[in-house]
Amino acid sequence: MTTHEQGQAKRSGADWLLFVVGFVLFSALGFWGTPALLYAEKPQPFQFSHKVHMEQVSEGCKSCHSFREDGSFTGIPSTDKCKECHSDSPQGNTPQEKTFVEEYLNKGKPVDWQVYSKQPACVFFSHAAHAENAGLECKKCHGDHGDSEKLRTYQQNRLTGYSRDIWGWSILGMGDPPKRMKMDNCADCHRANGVRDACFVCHK
Amino acid sequence: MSLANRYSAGEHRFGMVIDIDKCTGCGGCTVACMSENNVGVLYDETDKIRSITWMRVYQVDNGKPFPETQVAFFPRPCLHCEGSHGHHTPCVSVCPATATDYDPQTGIVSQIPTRCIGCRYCVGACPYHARYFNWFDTPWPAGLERPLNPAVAPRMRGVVEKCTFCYHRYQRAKNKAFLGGGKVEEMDYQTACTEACPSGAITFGDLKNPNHKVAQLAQSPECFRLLERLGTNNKVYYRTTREWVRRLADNYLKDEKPGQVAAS
Amino acid sequence: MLPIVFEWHWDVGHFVFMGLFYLALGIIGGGLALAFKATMQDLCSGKDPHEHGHH
Amino acid sequence: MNWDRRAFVKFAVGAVVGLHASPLVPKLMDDSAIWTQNWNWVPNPEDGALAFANTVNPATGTGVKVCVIAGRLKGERLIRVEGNPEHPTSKGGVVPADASALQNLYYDDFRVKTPLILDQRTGMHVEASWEQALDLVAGKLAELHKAGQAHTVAALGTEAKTLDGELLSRFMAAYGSPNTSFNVSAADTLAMAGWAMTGDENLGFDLLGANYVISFGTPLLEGFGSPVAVRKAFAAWRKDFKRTGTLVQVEPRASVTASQADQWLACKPGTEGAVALGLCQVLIQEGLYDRSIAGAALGFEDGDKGMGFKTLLAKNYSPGQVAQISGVPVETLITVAKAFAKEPKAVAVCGPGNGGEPGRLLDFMAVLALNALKGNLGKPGGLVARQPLGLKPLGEATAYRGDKPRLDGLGTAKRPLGASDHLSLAKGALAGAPYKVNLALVAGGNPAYASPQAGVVRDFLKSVPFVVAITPYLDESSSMAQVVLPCGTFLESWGDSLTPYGGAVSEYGLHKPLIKAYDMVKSQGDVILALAAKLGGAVAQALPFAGAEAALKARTAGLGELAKLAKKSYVVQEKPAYGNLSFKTPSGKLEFFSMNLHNLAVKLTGEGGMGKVLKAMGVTAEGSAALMPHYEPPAALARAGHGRLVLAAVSSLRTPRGDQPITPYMIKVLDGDTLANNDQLVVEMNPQTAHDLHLYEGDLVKVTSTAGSTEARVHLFAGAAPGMVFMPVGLGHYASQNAYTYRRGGNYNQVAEATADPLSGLPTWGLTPVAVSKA
Amino acid sequence: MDDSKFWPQGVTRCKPGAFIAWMVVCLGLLGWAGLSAFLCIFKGLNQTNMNDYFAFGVWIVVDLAIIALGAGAFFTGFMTYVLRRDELKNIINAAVIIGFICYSGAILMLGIDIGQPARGWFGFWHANVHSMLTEVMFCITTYLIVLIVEFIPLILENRQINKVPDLAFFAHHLHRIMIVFAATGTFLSFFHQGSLGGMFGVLYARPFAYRAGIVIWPWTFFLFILSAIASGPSFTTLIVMLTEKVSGRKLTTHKVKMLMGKISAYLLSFYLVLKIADTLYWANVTLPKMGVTFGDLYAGGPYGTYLVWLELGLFGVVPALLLLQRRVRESYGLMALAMVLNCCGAVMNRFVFTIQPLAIPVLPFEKFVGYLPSWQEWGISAGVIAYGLIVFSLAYRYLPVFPQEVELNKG
Repeated sequence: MTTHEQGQAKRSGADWLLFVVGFVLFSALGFWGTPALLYAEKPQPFQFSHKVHMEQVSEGCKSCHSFREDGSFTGIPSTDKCKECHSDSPQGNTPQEKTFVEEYLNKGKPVDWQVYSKQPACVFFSHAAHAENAGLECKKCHGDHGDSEKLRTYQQNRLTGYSRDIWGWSILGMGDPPKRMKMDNCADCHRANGVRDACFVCHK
Repeated sequence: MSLANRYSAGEHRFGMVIDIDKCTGCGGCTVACMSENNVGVLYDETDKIRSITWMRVYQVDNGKPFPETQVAFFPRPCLHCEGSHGHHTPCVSVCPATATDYDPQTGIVSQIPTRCIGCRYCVGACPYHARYFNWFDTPWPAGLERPLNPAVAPRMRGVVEKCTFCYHRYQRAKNKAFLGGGKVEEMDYQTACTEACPSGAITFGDLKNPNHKVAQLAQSPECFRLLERLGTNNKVYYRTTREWVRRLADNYLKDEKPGQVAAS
Repeated sequence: MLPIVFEWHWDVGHFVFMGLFYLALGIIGGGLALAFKATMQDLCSGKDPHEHGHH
Repeated sequence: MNWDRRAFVKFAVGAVVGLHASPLVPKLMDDSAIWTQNWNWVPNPEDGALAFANTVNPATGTGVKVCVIAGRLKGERLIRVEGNPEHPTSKGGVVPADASALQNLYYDDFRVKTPLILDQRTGMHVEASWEQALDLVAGKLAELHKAGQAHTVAALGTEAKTLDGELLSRFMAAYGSPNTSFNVSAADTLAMAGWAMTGDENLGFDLLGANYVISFGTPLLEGFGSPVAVRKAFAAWRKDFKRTGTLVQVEPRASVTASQADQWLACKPGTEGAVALGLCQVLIQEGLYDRSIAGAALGFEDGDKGMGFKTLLAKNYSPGQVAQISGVPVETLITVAKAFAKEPKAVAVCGPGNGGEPGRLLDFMAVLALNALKGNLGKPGGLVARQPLGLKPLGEATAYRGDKPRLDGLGTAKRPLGASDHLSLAKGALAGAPYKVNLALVAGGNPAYASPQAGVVRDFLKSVPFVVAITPYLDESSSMAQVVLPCGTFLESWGDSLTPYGGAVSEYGLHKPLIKAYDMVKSQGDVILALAAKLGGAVAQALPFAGAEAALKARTAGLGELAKLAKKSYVVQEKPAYGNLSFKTPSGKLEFFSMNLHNLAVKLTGEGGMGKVLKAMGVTAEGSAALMPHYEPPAALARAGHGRLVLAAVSSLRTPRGDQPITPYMIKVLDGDTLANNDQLVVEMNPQTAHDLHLYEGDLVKVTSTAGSTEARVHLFAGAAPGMVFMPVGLGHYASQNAYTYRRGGNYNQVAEATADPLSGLPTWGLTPVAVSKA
Repeated sequence: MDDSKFWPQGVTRCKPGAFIAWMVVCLGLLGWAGLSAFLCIFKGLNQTNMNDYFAFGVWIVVDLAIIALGAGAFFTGFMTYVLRRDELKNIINAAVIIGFICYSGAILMLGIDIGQPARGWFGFWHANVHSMLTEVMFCITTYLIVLIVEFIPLILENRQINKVPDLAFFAHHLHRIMIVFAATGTFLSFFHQGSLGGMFGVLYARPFAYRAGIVIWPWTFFLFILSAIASGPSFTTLIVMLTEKVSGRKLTTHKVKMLMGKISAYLLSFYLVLKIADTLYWANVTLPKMGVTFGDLYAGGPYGTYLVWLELGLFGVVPALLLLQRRVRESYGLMALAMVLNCCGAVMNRFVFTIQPLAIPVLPFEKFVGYLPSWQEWGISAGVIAYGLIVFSLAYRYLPVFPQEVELNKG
């Protein structure tokens, strides 16, 4: 065995270290870059305090996010709904309210909110089944959104157009609502509670 | 075998009875279905083997010369087979991606286009041609997207779709029941084709509920199912008094008579 | 494919099917790892790669 | 450690493995899959609150519920048309034209969204404001009026008795032109037959009450009256798997009606009337007829006017003779007649032909005679007279007061009876005698495509220097217009509809704007009224309404509050007005020999010239028979034979009737035996007939008549009568902006030849001699 | 340009110019496939002539056919490493490469065949374990990994690559445990060949395809395995023969080929006995229960009974009888002919099971529709063949595929 060959063989073992360096560096890059590059931040039209509103109403979330007679859920209230309390001049003195009243309420224009929990078209979610029939609290899935003082940053997946809340804030896709709202989360709760799990239960 | 025993355990088995002697082939059911379920129109719809019609009305004739010729119509939705042991429909068992399943509670065969990978194995497996592949992106020229029904998600190209017995209507009925505390009654959940049929040829309801009309009608000896002998054990019953129509509903050997052979 | 996926059921079908699948993957992975480990050993021991002769 | 190639390779491998150990790959895989689930070219309809609004589809007479969804961001839109189970006659259920109505409402490219004015230089329509467009039209009208040329303005409407029709008629009369024409329909023929024999112009068939129905050549299940309402009767005869009613169909093709009927009498083309007379004769010879009314009717027995109906039947329409004429076996005629007589609630039905043609008056009279002999006049399950609903007139009667003759010759000795029609108007105008048309106002319809012998009407419109079209659609007629004024479909405008053909109860349907799909679109009535206001003077005085809504309010004043009525959308009488018919005939009783017809002929020519007048009207029978129900062989048949086939229409609810544009969904549900691959029209032929012509399934042929020709693929259908060729209707739009319906198949109306029906003078286009040759 | 230092030790290859010209031809075909794939992926499968009646088209036929013919890899591997038939080591490399080509080609093709390629992984992630297709997907993917592992040492044995000690060691150690991979591969192949048959045999609502069976496996499951292992060795041998003819060099001894022929002969005979029994049972027992007769299904037109005679006779019994005879196997030409017939039989069988069950209407009132592939479909199919030619040509040129080559071409 020549020295040359010996040196080569020894060196081979040593520079596997470089492999490790490459591995660590790039997996870190992957962990950081995946959310940073994939998600765009989208501004809400103006700030909104759920907390302030909750203090004003008597029936909690349902005061504004109500059911229709046919059992369907209204979701984001219409500007008309806001009109039930807001008059054409601001009640408080925040600039947000001023914007709302002037730009939306008085013009009768709907507010194009970015909806954190918006599910895709193929999902059928029945608020009646969950909130009425099963008696779940809104918090169960929406967390303390109803007590928040301001709207947090809305992140939108550049590729899919989904809210970051769907995949979840953990880039590894872990966690439970409100931190994550994928199908598995629905299924976990359904199975834990013995709710049937055929496709059409939640899909349309 | 009694009607209810044909199917596996489970609260409901939604099904239909279609009276062929009442069907006039007007196409009202097909169009109502398309409008309800956001089935679009391609610019060339004469290519029938690539055209999507969840509720397809087949015209058949008795093959006799003038003036003994007669035509009849077989309206064909998805027949929501159950197959053997409770869920073995021709299509559900073959889907590799679980994009279709058999709901043990309602007996409805689902199809989830967003899960579908477009392998078309189920299309080949279904002898009724009830499953349709989206060969094209459906065009929605300006304005025509406005009548789309939000209760049904429009499909993209490259996936399979089919009749769902208007399952979203069941969902809506249940929503109402949840809020009102009642139950979903027979008339609360009716498919779009059933409602649309001007001659009332289609009856829809729960085959397991003896109070539902469909369960009563389906008991009639004049009722039969398409390709019953293959053992698809489906839930759409047809009815006719005409022997030649009945003979067209299944394959028979020369000396066999409809109604006298068992499912294999 | 994994027990965390919605379609997973703890039934015979999954047990047999996925069991065999993971077994196969395990064998392939194990084999590769074994070969890799032996390679590293040979490298560190400074053997001549061609002394095994032709296969 | 050297940074050489091998080191770099190891680093790179580490990097690749490291990147794969991060969530990047699975995340991108998942997201790209989700991306395919949300392609932005796949629409995602907005959810919202659902509500339903009632209305009536005037094209089908179906009472419908329209589903309106109110989205938070995008506002209201209509998403579905369903049947209205509360509507007393249609009772829920829809036909394709109803269920796909939204496609005509919402198809942007096909809709007229703003007034359009033709740019003479470019030959293209340019968008204009209402002011501009109305000024232009009103200016032109005022100019012609001033020049004494008011009568050279022609108006082509759709239905005379609707609000839109009445407004148009009043407008034209007040403006000073006699030339207003409307679509012809079988209702005109039935009214004439009733007028001739019982004195009732509003006869209907109590299908729902009947349990034995013989339908003579009319597509009872494919386009008769309100198709949904007819199906409700049909369904009642087949309720719960039991056959409680019998349907007998007389026609030369194994149509849907013929197949679903309990019995099909396959007759030779155009001989349905003879079959009816044959059945009459069996009733009489078997003594099974009603003696109290029919037996006592004027002209039943021989009398001073000559031979009576009884003798006529015995002489010319014995079962043997009728079997000879029609090809229906004697025994069949006898059994059917006996069954018809035996059933307590039996009715014979006549109606529009398969091509939508108004039917033949003599056939209708024969059917009326059969009902009379059956003794079902005014009885449940029989022939009934509808009671008027009490609509108020829009003002004092206005009629044309000038001295100019009508271009269609209506009311002259040439055409004493009859209703107006576009074809006669067009023919008259094209002949230029006695004058030409300077301005044509097409209101609501599409006569260039839909009128009988559409080619003639198209040529006529081409010859008119100034055409104004009031229409929702960019179709054949509006493409020829100098000014196009947008009006709404029934879903977005005020208007009304009347009892569908043959209805046993009086119906009134009202439609209101349910949605504002396009900002500038108005109700048709609004447009006419706005034009009237612009013109001022007598025209404005005759039409003193602020808009269509106000006019409707006046019209329905007797029916209750408009808002309530509009919400309900219909007024329908509960049940038919049973009891005998009015018999407001000159003799005060049923007349087999029609004194009304007799008197009219006498008035025009004096007793002596009557024969000549009748000859001119196409009646070949002599003596008293000429004014009694009798059989005249269709003129078209005389020219058939010698290698020529007889062209007839196939009607279907998958194709629209009349002016209604076919929708994309309707095109989609057409089978390969209507529209073949590559959008080719399909014609049906009996295999034997095709064989004789050396034609095979799928052959491309040219079907040529004196009126026009079209290419089609041959489909062999054993149920088609030999010697005939059957063509679907409602296809072949050639100038529409509708990408789904443009050049789909050929237009039956371009090939079918319209001839004047004996006695009624109405154009009829059910049978046409054609040459079929390989293309 | 001289690439001779990359050639295997002690052999010569054709001039670079000729090789490049050959590659250009193959790349041309690949370009056609590339264009077709682009159209199919970006415009959708409307570019094909498939439709709702022919849900599967020529692609699936080619897929099934090449997977069957690629079965030479696993069965030769099984014989070589597990059953220790050492003489087969002289052909095992070729078998592995052909297997690799067939499987990777099939998977590439399937990627285009599905309507939503970006969701292809759903079949794994959201697997429905009751579907035969799931089994196929899992097995062929896993087996492809095995084939890659089997192919890697051969690549590493390239004269230049082998100079790197890490890689040389790695190749050596992989070789040492090849029996493990071969056994795993055998297991996987066995199942997916079977599942491919099962895919059609389980279609109980398609009388033409449906077969009775045991437990969850219809008879086609076993028949497909047998027909694959009967034709696979023939196909491998044919490719070797073809390479010999093209290169003008002897690559293996005739004895090796004869052994392959013998394996084919016995397996094919065994297969045919079962296949004929199955066909008879199906025609006389299974079909009448469904109200259908054998004659109904071969009612004429393009799908007449001649297909049966071709598949089982000319492409079945004839090659079986030929290959069974030593005299035939001894003749280079006759053996090649018999092997060609044998491979045709496998392809034909796959065609008959893929296209014909879909072509024959089951509803009595359904119409018979025709299907001819579009140029895009032919393009992809041709592309897979071009891909195979390229890979095999490169492997032959640069890798020591045939251990006997140096010996046999001395002097």
